[in-house]
Amino acid sequence: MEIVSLWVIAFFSLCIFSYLYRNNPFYKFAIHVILGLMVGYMFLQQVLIGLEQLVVSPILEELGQPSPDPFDILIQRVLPLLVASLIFTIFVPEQRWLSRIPIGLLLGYGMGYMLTKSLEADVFKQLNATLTQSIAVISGDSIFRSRWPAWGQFLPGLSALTVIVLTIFYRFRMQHPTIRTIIYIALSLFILSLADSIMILVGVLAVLSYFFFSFERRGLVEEVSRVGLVFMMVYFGAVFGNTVLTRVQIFIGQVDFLVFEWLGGTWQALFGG
Amino acid sequence: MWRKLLSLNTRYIYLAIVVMVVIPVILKVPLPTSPSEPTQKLFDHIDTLEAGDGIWFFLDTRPATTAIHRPQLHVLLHHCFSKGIKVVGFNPLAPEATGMGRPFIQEIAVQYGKQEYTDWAYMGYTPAGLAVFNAMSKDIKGLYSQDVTGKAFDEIPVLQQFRKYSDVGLVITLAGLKTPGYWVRYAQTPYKFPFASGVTGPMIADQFPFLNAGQMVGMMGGILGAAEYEGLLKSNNIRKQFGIASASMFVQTVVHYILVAIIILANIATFIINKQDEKDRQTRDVARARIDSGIE
Amino acid sequence: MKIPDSRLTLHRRSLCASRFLAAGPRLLVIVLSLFCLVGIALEAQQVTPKRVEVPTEMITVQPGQTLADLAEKYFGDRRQYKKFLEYNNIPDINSMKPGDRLQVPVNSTESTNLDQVAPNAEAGKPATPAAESTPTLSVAESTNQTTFDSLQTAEIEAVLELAPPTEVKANDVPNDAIKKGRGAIIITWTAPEDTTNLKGYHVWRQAMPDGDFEKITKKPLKSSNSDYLDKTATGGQSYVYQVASVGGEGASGAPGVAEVVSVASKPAIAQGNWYNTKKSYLLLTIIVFSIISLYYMDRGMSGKDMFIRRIAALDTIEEVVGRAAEMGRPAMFVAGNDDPDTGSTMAAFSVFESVANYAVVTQTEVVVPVQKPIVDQVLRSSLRNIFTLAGRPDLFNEEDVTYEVDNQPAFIGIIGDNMAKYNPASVFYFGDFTYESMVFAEMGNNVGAVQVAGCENPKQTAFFIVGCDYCLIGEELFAAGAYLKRDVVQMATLLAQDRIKILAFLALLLGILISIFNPGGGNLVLDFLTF
Amino acid sequence: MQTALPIILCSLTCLVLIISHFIPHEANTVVFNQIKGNWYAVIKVAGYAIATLAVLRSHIRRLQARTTDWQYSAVALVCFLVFPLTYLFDNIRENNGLFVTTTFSDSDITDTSVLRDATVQLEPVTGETYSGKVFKIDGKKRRLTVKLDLAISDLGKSGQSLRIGEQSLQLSLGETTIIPSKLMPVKRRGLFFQGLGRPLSIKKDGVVTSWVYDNVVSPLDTTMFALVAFYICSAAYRSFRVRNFEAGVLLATGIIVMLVNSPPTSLIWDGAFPAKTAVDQFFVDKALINLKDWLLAVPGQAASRAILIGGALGLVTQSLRVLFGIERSWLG
Repeated sequence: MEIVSLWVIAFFSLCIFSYLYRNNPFYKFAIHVILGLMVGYMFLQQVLIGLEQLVVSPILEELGQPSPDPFDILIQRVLPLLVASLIFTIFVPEQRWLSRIPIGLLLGYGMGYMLTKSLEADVFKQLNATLTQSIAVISGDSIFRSRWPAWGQFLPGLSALTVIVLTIFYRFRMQHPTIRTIIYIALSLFILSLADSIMILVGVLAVLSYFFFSFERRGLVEEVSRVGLVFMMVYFGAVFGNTVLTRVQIFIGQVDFLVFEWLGGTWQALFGG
Repeated sequence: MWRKLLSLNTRYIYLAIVVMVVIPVILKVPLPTSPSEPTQKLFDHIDTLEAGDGIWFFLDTRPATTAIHRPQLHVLLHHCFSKGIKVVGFNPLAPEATGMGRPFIQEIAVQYGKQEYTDWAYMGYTPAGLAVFNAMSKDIKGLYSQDVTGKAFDEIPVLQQFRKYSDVGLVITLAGLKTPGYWVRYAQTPYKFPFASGVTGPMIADQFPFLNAGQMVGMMGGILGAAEYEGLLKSNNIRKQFGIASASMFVQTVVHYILVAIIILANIATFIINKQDEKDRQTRDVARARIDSGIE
Repeated sequence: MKIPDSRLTLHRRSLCASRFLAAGPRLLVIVLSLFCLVGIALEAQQVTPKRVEVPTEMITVQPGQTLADLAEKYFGDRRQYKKFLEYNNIPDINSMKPGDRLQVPVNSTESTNLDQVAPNAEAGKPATPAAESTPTLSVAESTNQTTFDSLQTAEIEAVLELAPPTEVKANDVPNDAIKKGRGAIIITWTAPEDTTNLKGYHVWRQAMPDGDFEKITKKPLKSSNSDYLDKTATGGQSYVYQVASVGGEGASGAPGVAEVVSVASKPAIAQGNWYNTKKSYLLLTIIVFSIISLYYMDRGMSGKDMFIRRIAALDTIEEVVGRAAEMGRPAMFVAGNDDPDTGSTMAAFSVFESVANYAVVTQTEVVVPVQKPIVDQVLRSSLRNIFTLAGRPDLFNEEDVTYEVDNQPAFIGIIGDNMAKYNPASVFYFGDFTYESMVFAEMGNNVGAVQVAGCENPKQTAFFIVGCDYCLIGEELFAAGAYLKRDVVQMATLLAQDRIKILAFLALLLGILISIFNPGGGNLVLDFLTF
Repeated sequence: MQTALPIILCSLTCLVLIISHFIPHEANTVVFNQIKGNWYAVIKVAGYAIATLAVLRSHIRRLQARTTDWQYSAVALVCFLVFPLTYLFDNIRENNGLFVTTTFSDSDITDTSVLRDATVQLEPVTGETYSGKVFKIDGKKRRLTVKLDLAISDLGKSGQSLRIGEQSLQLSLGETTIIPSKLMPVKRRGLFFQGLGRPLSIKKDGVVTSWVYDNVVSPLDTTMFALVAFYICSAAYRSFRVRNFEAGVLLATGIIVMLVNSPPTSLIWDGAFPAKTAVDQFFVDKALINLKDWLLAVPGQAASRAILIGGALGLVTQSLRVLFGIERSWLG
C-alpha cells in the first residue's frame, strides 16, 4: 500500500510539473481528475452534509422532542431553505430575477459585516498603531536626542515647523526651487532627528497621499505621492526577494520526496537495499 | 548576442532551475555554514542534557511548511536520540499538523533503533486552545487521554516521567504560525522553563526580543538555522554527513546567485541594446540628412 | 448592425440607480443616526444612575434587644418591626438570637426612607447608628454560635479600630452582554478616613428578594484597591452588595476577626446593554461618511462636475480589450478566489461589467472561469444583460462563464489548461488572490497575454506588480468600478472616501504635532482612535 | 420590482448587520447566530448545489458535443463520483446502526479510555433490551457514543421508538456498572446520511476516503505551491528592469534581499570589510542583515500599513454603496 500511494503521489506531482514544458495530456488528465474529485468533495461536504446539519437533523431533533415547536421549525429551518432555493429560478428565464433575492441577502450580510469590521480593525487600529509608535518615540528619547541632548529637544519641532511654513510659502507664494530643496533638507533632518517609527509615519502619510483621487497630481501632491510610490516599491521589492527563499525551499522539499522517498522507497521495496 | 539573452525562452530558465536543484539534492552537496548565535545556544543547551532527560516539541504549523520544519525537527531528533534523550511531540494549537509529527519521528527513530512509547511518543491534537499553556504546567494527562495512535495514556511509559513543564529539559515549538509569542507570554513567563523555537524565515525578526530577554534559550531560524545545526552536529561528530538542510542551503545559494546574475545581465543587455538603437537612429538621421542635402 | 456605445448602455444602467436614490440612502442615514442618538441617550442614563450616598448597615441583635426597639431606633416607629422580618426573611420571630445579623432595610425602592436618610449622608457623617452597631462576628455570620462575652470583646475592639468603607456603589458593567447567563457587576467604594489596622476588604452579596449574604471574595482584597468586579452575577437577578473592611489577621479569614460592613444603597442587576458607548466614534465616522457621500451624490445628480484624477492602470483596460479584439483572440477575466460577499469580489463584479461592455462593443469573446459558487451566477447574468442591452442577445453564450471548482490548486490547474486552450490575448485578474497570483501572471505571460491585475492584499500586489503589465494597488481596486462607469452617483462615494482619507491624514499630522510640541501630554487624536 | 426588491432586501440586511455591531446585548448575538447559522449558511449550500449542477451540466454538454478534450470531461465526471461513493462505502462499513450519545458525570470515572472495552445494555421504555459497544469517546466533553447491535433493517421503528421516551443505559466494565448522568436522544441515521451528523473530517472518516484525499488531493497543493519556485524566478528575470526610478528601486531592494538571504553573502561581506574598531563593528558587522531587516521593517511596514488603511477605506466605500443600493453590478 505504501508503494502504491508513493507512486500515485509521484505520478500526479510529475504530471503537474510537466506543465512547465507545455500543456500536455498528462497534465490535463491529472487536473481533470482533481477537478472531478474536488467537485464531488464539495458536493458531499457542502451540499449533502450541509443540508443534513442545517436542515434535516435539526428538524429531526425538534420532532424528536416531546413537544416539537412547529413555529421554530418553520421560521428557522424551512423558510431559509425556501428563500435559498429561489436561486434555482436561474433556470427559469422569465422568473430569473427571483434568484437575485438570496444573492442580495448574502451580499448584504457580507458587506454589512465587512463595513464595521474593516473600519474598526484596519483603519482605526492601524492609524492608532502608527501614531502610538511615533508618539512613544517622540515623548521618549530618540537616537538623535540621546546624542545631542542640548538642541535635540528643539530640532524636531523646529524642522517640522520649517517644513510646514516653507511648504505653505511654496504652495501659495513663490514656487522657487531653492525653497523646495530647503524643504527637503528640513524634512529629512526632521525624519533623521526622530526615529524609524517616524519614518513609518512619513511613509504612511506619503503612501496615503498617493491614493488621493480627487486632486490632479500636481505640485506638492505629486512630490509626496512619488515618495509614497518609492516606499511601496521598496516594500514590493523586499517582499518579492524574501519570498524566493521559501518558494524554492518548497520545491526542494518536493524534489527530496521524489528522489529519496519515491525512488529510494521503491528501490528498497524491490531489492530491499 | 545581447538580444538573444533578452529573448531567452523561459523554458531554459525552468530547466536550469531543475538542474540546479535536483543534482545538489541528490548528491547532498552541503553548504558549510558558520553557526549563528541563537542556533549555537540552542545546540549548547541540548548538549547539556543527560541521557534519560526529555524534551517536548510542539508542531504549531501547517503541512505547507513541511519543507522547513521537517529538517528542523530531524536535526533535533538526531541530536536527542544520539544522546539518548526522550522526545514527546504535540500539536495542540494546530490541528492540521496532526498527520505530520509521527512519521517525521519514525524516520529518525529507526536509524537509532528507538522504540515508540518507550523512547518517544506523539500525542497529536487536543481541542484545548490557549488553555494548554496553563494545563501543561500541571499534568498533560488532563489534556490527553491517549496518543495519536489511540494508545491509552497510562500504557505509554515515556509519558509517565514527563508530565509537566518542570519535568522536561527543553520545550521547543516549531512554529509556522504566530505561536512563539503566545508561548513566551502565557507559558514561559509564568512557569519558567527552558524554551526555544524553530521558526520560518519571515518570523525570525520577531524572535530576537525573546532571545535578548533570555526567555528563549535558543532559536532555529528557517532552513538556514537547520543547516547551521547540521553543521554543529557534524563538527561535534554526532552525525557523519550533512543532511537535507545543508544541501538545500547550497541549492538556495546557487539559485539566488544565478537569479541575481541573470537579472543584472538582462539589465546590462537592455542598457546596451538601447544604446545601440540610439546610435543606429542617429546614424540613420545623419544619413537621411545627407540624402536630403544631396537632393537639395 | 449597430452596437450602441458602451458608455450609453452604462449610462442607462446608472440612471436606473438614480430613481431609488431619492429617499433610500437618506432614510438609512437617518436610521443610523437615530440609533446612535438613542443608544447614547439610553446608555448615558443607564451608566450614571441617581444614587444616595448612604451606607446602609448590618446590625447585630444585642441581648435583650427586641425588634421593636430596633424598629424604633431606625425607623422611629415600633410598629415597623415587620420590615426586619421581610427583608431578612426570618420566618419565625422567636428564632432570632443575640448576635444575629440584620440588614437594616434602607432600599432605593422605598424613596421615603432614602429621603429621610440622605441629608445626614450629605453631611459626610455616616448614618447615625453605623458607629455603634456595625461591628459583628464572621463566626456569627457562619451561623455557629459563640459565647456572648467573646462577641462583646470582639465588638469593642472592632469599634475601636475599624471603620467601614463609605460610598459603596454597585453598578452593572456597561457595554457588555450576559454570557451563559452570567453578567458582570462592578462594586466601587472609597476607603474610610482612618485606615489604621485596615487589612483589606471582603465583598458580600445577597440575591435580592430572598437569599442570605454570601462572601464572594475568597481572600480579602488588598486595602489599596477600591473596586471589585463580580463576574458571577446571574443575569437579571438583582443583588445587594456589602463591602466589609477587614481588620486584624483577616487575611487568614480565621474566626474571631472583626469586620465592619456597609451596604450598597442600591441593588444592582447585571444585564446586557443595548448600545456600546465605546464604539460611538465608529458609528459617528460611518454616519459622517454617508452624509458626505450623500452631499456629493446630490451635487452629482444636479449635474455639477466631479473631478476624479486619471488612474493610469484603469485607462488601459479599454485598449487592452481592444488588443484582444484586433488579434481576434478572447479576453479572460478571473474574479479571484474569495466568496461573493467580500468587498474585493464585489469590486471585481463592477470591473467585470465594464470589461464586458468593452468586449461586447468590440465583439470580443470573454472567457470567465470562476472558482466560487454564486460568483458565476452573478457574472453570467451580468454578461447576459450586457449582451441584451447591446441588442445582441443571440451572441451570448452560457458557457463563457463557467464555474470550475472550489479548490485552490485544482482551480490554478484549470486556469493553466484554459490559458493553453483559449490562448487569450488579454487577461484581467480582479479580486482576492493568494499565492496563485504569481502562477497566473506567469502562465498568462507565457501565452503572450497582456495582463491587468487588481488586488487588495498588499503582499500579492507585489507579485502582480512584477508579473503583470498593469496593476492596481490597494484601494484603486475599489475605485475601479465607479471610475470605469463614470457613474456620477458612485463617483460621489469616491469623493467622500477621499475626504475621509484627508481627515485621517490630518488626524495623523495633528496627533504627531501635538506630541512634538507637548511631549508626554494628553493627545486627543489618540483618544479618538482608541476604543 | 424586479430590481428594487432585491436591492432593498440587500441594503436592509446590510443595515441590520451594521447596527448589530454596536449592540453588545446577548439577544443580538442570538439573532446574529440565527441569521448566520440558518440563512447565510443555507444560501451558501444552495449556491454550492447550483454550482455543482452547472459544472456537471457543462461537462456533460462537452461530452455530448464532442468538443476538444471531451475525454477529459469524461474523466472528470467519473472522478466526481469517487468521493460520495467512498464516503458512503466507508460509512456503511463503519457505522450502520443506531447510536446513543451520552455524557457521564465526572464522578463516574477519571480515565475515559478504559471505557473503550465496556459492554453496554440499553433498555428503552418499549421494553426490549439492546446490547451495544462503545463507538466513540470524547474525553474532553466526557461524551461517548454507543453503537447498538442492530441491523439496518430495523433502523426505522427502533429508531423511532428509541428517540421518544427515557432510555436507561448502563455500561458494565468488568463487574462494575456505570450509569451515565444524562442520555441524549438516539441519533438515527439514514442509509446514505450515515455519519453525516458530524463534519466530514478527512483525517478520521473512513479508510478509503482519507486514502484518496491524502494521496491525490493534498499532494497537489504542495506541487502547485512548488511551481511558484519556477514562476517567481522567470518573473524576476523577465520584468526586473530599470525602466524608471521606481522600477530601479524595486530591482535594487529585490536584489539586496535576495543576496542577503543566501548565507555566503554576509560571510563574504564580513571577510571583505573586517570590523576592527567598535565603530566599524557598528557600521560593518551584520550590516547587510540589518539593512534587509530595516527594509522590511521600516519602509515596508509603512507601505503595507498605508495600503491596508487605504484598502479598508475603499472596502468601507464599497459597503456604503451596497448599503445605499447604488452598487448594482451584482444584479447582473
